[in-house]
Amino acid sequence: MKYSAFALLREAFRGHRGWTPAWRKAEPKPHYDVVIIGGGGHGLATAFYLATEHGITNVAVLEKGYIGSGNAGRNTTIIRSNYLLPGNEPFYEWSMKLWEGLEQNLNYNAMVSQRGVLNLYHSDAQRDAFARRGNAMRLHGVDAELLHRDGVRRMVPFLDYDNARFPIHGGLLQRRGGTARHDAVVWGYARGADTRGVDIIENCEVTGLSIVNGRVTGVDTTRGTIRAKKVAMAVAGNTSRVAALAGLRLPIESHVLQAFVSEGIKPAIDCVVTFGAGHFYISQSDKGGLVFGGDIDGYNSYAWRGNLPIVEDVLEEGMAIWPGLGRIRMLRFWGGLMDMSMDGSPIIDRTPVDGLYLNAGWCYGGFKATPASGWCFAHLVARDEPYPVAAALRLDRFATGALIDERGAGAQPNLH
Amino acid sequence: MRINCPYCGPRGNEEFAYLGDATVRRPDPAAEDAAAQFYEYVYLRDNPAGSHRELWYHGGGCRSWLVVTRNIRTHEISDVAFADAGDKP
Amino acid sequence: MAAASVIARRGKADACAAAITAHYGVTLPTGPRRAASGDVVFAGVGPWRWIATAEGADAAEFVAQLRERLVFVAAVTDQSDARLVVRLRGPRVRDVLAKGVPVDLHPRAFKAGDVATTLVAHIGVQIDMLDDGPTYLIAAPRSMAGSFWSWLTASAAEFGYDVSRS
Amino acid sequence: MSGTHRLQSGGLIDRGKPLSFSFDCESHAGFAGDTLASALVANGVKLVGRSFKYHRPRGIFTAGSEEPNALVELRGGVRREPNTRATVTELYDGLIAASQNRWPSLRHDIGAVNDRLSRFLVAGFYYKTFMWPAKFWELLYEPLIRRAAGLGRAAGAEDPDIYEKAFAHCDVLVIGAGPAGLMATLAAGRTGARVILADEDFRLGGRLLAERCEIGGRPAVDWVAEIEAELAAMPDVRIMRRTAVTGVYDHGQYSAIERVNDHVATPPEHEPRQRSWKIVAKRAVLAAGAHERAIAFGNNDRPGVMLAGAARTYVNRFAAAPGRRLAVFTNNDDGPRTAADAREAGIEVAAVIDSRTGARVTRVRGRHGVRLIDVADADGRTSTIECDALAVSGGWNPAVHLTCHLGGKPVWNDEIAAFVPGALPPGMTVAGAAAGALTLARCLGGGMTAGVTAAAACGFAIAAITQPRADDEGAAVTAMWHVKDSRGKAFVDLQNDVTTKDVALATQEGFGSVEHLKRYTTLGMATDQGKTANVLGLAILAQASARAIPQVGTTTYRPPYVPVSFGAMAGHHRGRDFRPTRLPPSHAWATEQGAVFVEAGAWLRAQYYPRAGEADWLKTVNREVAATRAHVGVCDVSTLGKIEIEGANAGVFLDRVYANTFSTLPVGKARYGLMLREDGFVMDDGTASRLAPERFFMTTTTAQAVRVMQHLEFCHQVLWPALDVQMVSVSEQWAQFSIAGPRSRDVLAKLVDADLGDAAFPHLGCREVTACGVAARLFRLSFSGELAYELAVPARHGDATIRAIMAAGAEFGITPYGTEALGVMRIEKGHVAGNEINGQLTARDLGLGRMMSTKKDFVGRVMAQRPALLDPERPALVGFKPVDGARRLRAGAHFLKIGAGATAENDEGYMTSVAYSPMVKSWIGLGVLRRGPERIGERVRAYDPVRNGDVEVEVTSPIFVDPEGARLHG
Ligand SMILES: Cc1cc2nc3c(=O)[nH]c(=O)nc-3n(C[C@H](O)[C@H](O)[C@H](O)COP(=O)(O)OP(=O)(O)OC[C@H]3O[C@@H](n4cnc5c(N)ncnc54)[C@H](O)[C@@H]3O)c2cc1C
Ligand SMILES: NC(=O)c1ccc[n+]([C@@H]2O[C@H](COP(=O)([O-])OP(=O)(O)OC[C@H]3O[C@@H](n4cnc5c(N)ncnc54)[C@H](O)[C@@H]3O)[C@@H](O)[C@H]2O)c1
Ligand SMILES: Cc1cc2nc3c(=O)[nH]c(=O)nc-3n(C[C@H](O)[C@H](O)[C@H](O)COP(=O)(O)O)c2cc1C
Ligand SMILES: [Zn+2]
Repeated sequence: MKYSAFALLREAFRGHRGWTPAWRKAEPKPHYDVVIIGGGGHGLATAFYLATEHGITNVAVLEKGYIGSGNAGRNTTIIRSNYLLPGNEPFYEWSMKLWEGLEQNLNYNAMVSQRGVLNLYHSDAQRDAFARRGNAMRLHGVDAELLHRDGVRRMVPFLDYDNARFPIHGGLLQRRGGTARHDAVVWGYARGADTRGVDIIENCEVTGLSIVNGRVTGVDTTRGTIRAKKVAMAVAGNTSRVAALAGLRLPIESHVLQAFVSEGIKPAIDCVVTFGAGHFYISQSDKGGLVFGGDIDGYNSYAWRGNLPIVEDVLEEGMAIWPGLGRIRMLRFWGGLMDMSMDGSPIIDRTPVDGLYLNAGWCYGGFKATPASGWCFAHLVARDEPYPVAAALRLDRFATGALIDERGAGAQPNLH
Repeated sequence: MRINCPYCGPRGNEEFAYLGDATVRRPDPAAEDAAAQFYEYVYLRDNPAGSHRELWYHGGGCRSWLVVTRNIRTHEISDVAFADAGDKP
Repeated sequence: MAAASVIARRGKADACAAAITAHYGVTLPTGPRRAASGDVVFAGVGPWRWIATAEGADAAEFVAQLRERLVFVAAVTDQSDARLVVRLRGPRVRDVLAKGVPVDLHPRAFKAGDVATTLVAHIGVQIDMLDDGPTYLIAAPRSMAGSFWSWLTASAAEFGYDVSRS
Repeated sequence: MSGTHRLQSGGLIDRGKPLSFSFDCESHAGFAGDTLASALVANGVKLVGRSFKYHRPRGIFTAGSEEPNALVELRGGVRREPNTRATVTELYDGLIAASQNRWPSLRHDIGAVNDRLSRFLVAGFYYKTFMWPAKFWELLYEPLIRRAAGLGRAAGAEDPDIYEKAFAHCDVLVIGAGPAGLMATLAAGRTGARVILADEDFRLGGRLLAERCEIGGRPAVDWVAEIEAELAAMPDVRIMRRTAVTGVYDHGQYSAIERVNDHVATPPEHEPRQRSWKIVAKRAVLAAGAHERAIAFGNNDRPGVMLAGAARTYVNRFAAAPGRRLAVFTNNDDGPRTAADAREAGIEVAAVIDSRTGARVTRVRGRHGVRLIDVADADGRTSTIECDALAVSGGWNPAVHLTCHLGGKPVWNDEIAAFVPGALPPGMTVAGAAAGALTLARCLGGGMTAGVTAAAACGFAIAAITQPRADDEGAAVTAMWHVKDSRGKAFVDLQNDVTTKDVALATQEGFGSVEHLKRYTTLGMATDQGKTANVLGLAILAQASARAIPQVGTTTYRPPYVPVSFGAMAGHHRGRDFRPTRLPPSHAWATEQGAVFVEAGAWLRAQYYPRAGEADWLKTVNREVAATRAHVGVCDVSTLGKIEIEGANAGVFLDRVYANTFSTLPVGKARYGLMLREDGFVMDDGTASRLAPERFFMTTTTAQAVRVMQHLEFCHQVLWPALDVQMVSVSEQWAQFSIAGPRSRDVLAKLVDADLGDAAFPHLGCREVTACGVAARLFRLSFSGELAYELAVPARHGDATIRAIMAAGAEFGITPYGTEALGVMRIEKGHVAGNEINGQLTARDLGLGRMMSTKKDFVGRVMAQRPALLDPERPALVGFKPVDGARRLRAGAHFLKIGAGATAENDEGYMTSVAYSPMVKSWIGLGVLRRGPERIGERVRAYDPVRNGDVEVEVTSPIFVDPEGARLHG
């Protein structure tokens, strides 16, 4: 059923009896052309584009909990394409382009809001590093503006310009960046894929991979064995565990990242701001909560929750740039599991096992990638060759040295 | 999280820096397949969802590198030992 | 105050302890404790690592003598200028320190003679408990003296405090 | 007498201390001991706020921190505090509060039109619309939605109050000071254990303050006073009032917020407003009580509808009557008790509607306050009852929150029709109502046992204690969630305006997982986190989807237990105290000189030293460079990381951590060293000097000092523990000054006692000297390319030494220079620094490939040989000069071939550092360019669109000044 203002109006007068489930509660079939493991944004987008771009609809998305129960449902919703390196930038820009038409494409309002992403800089060296990045973006045809202090002040006058430990010198602004409603992205893709015949199977955990003669033939799940010609992993924080089912070791560690939301307040900040002398980012949701976060906790974890030091750090940093937050209260915080790769960039590639594909290494930045990740992964799975903008996101780059290390932090996941 | 440093006693994890997997061993650079071995050493991780031996540095305290055995699912710590096991000559 | 870091050489921990006992008449602590003989104090700050201090001594002389006495058994490095040292005393000292010191300073947990190296207000410090006054010594890095002082005075303001130099 | 609804007698208020306050500009009176909510109740104020979505009139619903409705803007101006619960706000004289989310006034709120439009504004309506035309989201729809967002308004200015953090340690932490918590504290305290008792209320006693019950034959509040006195006398028991435990973390860590001065208009001088506690406890006893829950029926959100327990609290504790004629709607034994308490206080009871008899309330009437209720009985007979308040009890939910913060899941208990704690955090036990023991005697007994057990687990011998006598009150409950024949909206979540219909619709649309339900309807996502709503919501979901409640389960409980201010969590660490500032030894002197300072990591360094008449910083820096190159300059370089490395294997160790060789370095010499990460990229550079056969002195860059020290300790303790190496940071010990320029030797000759001739002290020499009378170290090192020295003195002499250097240098025209001039001179010499050592470049990229020894192992050696890192197409370091000498260069520009389009494919590298060189008389730059070293002499574009720059540059050698190094020798 098509969503529209008209449909809403009609249903309002019929007591909303006509609405049907956004996606079916599908039962697993014995065999699929493609099984996608992971009902997060990436897995569902992959299914959607397999159906819409490649005509492959005999597809199941297997999700161990409820769809969106992973990082898709717990991120700070920032979307942007302000990357530095040629291996990343075209990919994220493709994602941004897909965001820009997403809602019409999905017939679902995901509240994509291009309110601007402003990265503050606090020193000349940082300004130059941001200029390097901004220039790289411009070379890719992406919007980027370098603001001086005054420009920043006009946008966000309430930050601390006079008494800060690390004074604000300026910022790198991507106006097309912004936020999107995370859950709606999941539900929108799920509905879109479901409408086109994809089975979305919740509460179905993959517990084994059947591999015969180096080729994947199916998966074992908590709801039985399912055969498949191809199996595509998009399980984010659980990547190492699922890959281990195929005997693979990966350049990935699972780390916890916490996110925070404040009590709802009247509009106070209308863009996304990040602090450059620490690790803090903040925006305001359309409901009024300030959504903010900081660094990862910094140790391996599968616990879906973090610890107090980062909580304190994040709130200290918030106060440091925005002293008016003193009397605003945080309401809730939670953790997600980051699939931190060793160079901080993602992997969309085949694996040494035939028919088994890998989509992982999203670190704390994969929400913005959701559309392009789905698009490129679908292309890879359908055609067995990478989509051009994702061609650098290879698994063998760690062995060859063709790393994509935006931060220059080296092979230490907790520093990316 | 609190890590019971064998020298300092229990301290909050904010005093420590984390490095990662303590089970990997720096390979012999002279080995014939040193490149492959170093690739594994530097990049590949088991990343298990259970017991994990890992390196922490007590930079905010006694400056010891420690091997902490910790359950990655529950964060329960079962053992902490100096990485440098003893004053061996 | 003269101060030096003393690190036993590999395999020489016992010899180092023996030399210190011989020359200074103290038993070198193996953990985070201090041992004093007259004005000379050895405070454990890490495995096989101590900070030796001497109240009122000439830094260069103290360090040179220490190095000579511990030659081949320990590395001795002058730290006399590396630290700001404050001495805190008074009935509310523990309440002041609780505002930044993460270590349990309750008399059952931290006694006269105990030492801790830790972070206070993001600053690495060494805390020694001298007596049940209670009196504490806190050494903070010289370059961060201003920030440390800012934290200390802010934390003590509620109770009121006096400052004196020594 | 204060207030129309104040009872004549009773209550735990201090009638001797009247207070005045205002709500929405209207003044009222209350007493010490009141909360804002109780004072409003006592004044007959029913309408206190508007709901989030529909702007429905709302009143006071609870008497605790679980309040969903009575949120106000407290105080004003820079202290304005939105969304403050009136129910936990202690009344003080002069308190000012205002209602929120309404315009133009609370009574007449335009937003209330949403209530009329509610049939369109159902759960998730916005996902289904606002999509066309695409551009209109940001332009029109979103601004409209955002305007409606949120409840209160932030102050919008810096918070003037101070905040603190503090640590506490104990054997046993008791959370909650009701009967269970008090007994637990007493039992543990008597054993001699260190106990902390924390309660978010300003008065100990928990529900005992709210009920008319007896303990040991006396009024319970007297018993509380007695226990309180005994606890206060125990030296190792600490009672923390106004302190909410907000989170549980790994290994016995708890966070708590103490509202030190929220009960006064402004905090006394030097006192914080709030204090954030980090409590480390070996054991914890959770005695947090239980929250009463609502029942869904028509217009159950009207002002005057209140939880029954809260009604008793207002009557018994605060002597405030929720109404003159009270009706009670209940599914458990609390109903009759509420009626009895009301009657005892002289309040008329209109009816007790007990669902266990089949009776139910189907609708409340009266927009701004209850006027009538429609009631149906088991046989379907309906009647209308006149009343001005309705107390509702849907049963009690144990406050399981803190048991869940480490991942524990509560389990369903049929007997009390509620979730009780499941798996507990290590070290925690639960007692009293929080454990599902909803009656008094059981709370006392459970608390006592928990206290004894916890202390015993910490090694304390059990002390004599007996359980005081008390009666278990009736607590029978028969679950009843939703009055199906309700008329009007039946609310589940009051603050977020989630109705039973929304729950049904979400189920119909497939959002039937309890977590999906929450996210689709926003149930339980408001400031109260659904404390009174969640269980009701999931029970209705269970009914709607024909499942049992345990099958549905709860959503995840997350910290904080109650919302926590940014200020409290930041404590002292805000403004300039956000992070420590490091000052080099010459700071005071540089300040006197009028230096301009710059942040360099944690350090504040002199950037340049302007003189009167200099138009801009560039003039100043040019002067500093020119003077240094012509005469002599001095710069404080104490910020470098400095490490002393000693031991029989110190040389071998350095060979392994540096790419080049150090074991062969003679005593008295220094060498430039390059350090790689194990992945083969450059990590840091610096120098190491051999002070003695077994003693080296290493310097690192300022930025990497901490990381390098950690890395060296790793290499030693983890990789090669057998080596005899001892190392220690001496960064703080030494003040170090670079004295550079042709006259530097002359200056030093006046200060040090050594022979500085080239033969005795050649380039890269190092030795111990006496300078200005103190033992010092002198290094002949040059970052500037000039004849130059670094003089190190113990830091206490740093200030005197810089003054002595300046005095000695006066006759040679000595000029202090800052980090800018330092940068200019190193760029002129092509020395790499932080901008080049950016973690993305290899030694080969930086033209330092030959420093990588082939004769030994070192960290990074193997991985540096990966094929992609040996690719000759990789950008490599070269210098750049504008073709038009007047043009300015900027770091961060990218290189394009002349004539090539500005596209990513044509991107050939980037500029890393630039400076204006007074020597070259133009801007110069360093950067990495594809095959750079092969292209010297070629012209390329330095393209910088973010700063509107596009400069044609010539590729040059990275060394601009004195490529032969002649100046090094003076
Ligand atoms: C706190 C936080 C903040 C973040 N902020 C941002 C941000 O602002 N911007 C941004 O771009 N990115 C952000 N991210 C990162 C982003 O959320 C993730 O990178 C991205 O969502 C990952 O892709 P996904 O949506 O497919 O993953 P997920 O949603 O985690 O999907 C993986 C799914 O796989 C399922 N699964 C796992 N194992 C199995 C199995 N064996 N069988 C079946 N199913 C399985 C999981 O249950 C899960 O639902 C943030 C992440 C977190 C946690
Ligand atoms: N009849 C019934 O149905 C019924 C139901 C529930 C409770 N009760 C009665 O209520 C009482 C329950 O006793 P109890 O001791 O278990 O609980 P309590 O409700 O008396 O006390 C709990 C205390 O914990 C505090 N608290 C809660 N969470 C906190 C936190 N995170 N941090 C700090 N403080 C926190 C509260 O402020 C409160 O003072 C008994 O008297 C019982 O008879 C009766
Ligand atoms: C962008 C965003 C906004 C959120 N806003 C709220 C909110 O207003 N109220 C709330 O209770 N939780 C909010 N949450 C947090 C969720 O309740 C939940 O904690 C999070 O999705 C993680 O799931 P979990 O806590 O169930 O594990 C928000 C989460 C996100 C990602
Ligand atoms: Zn330690």
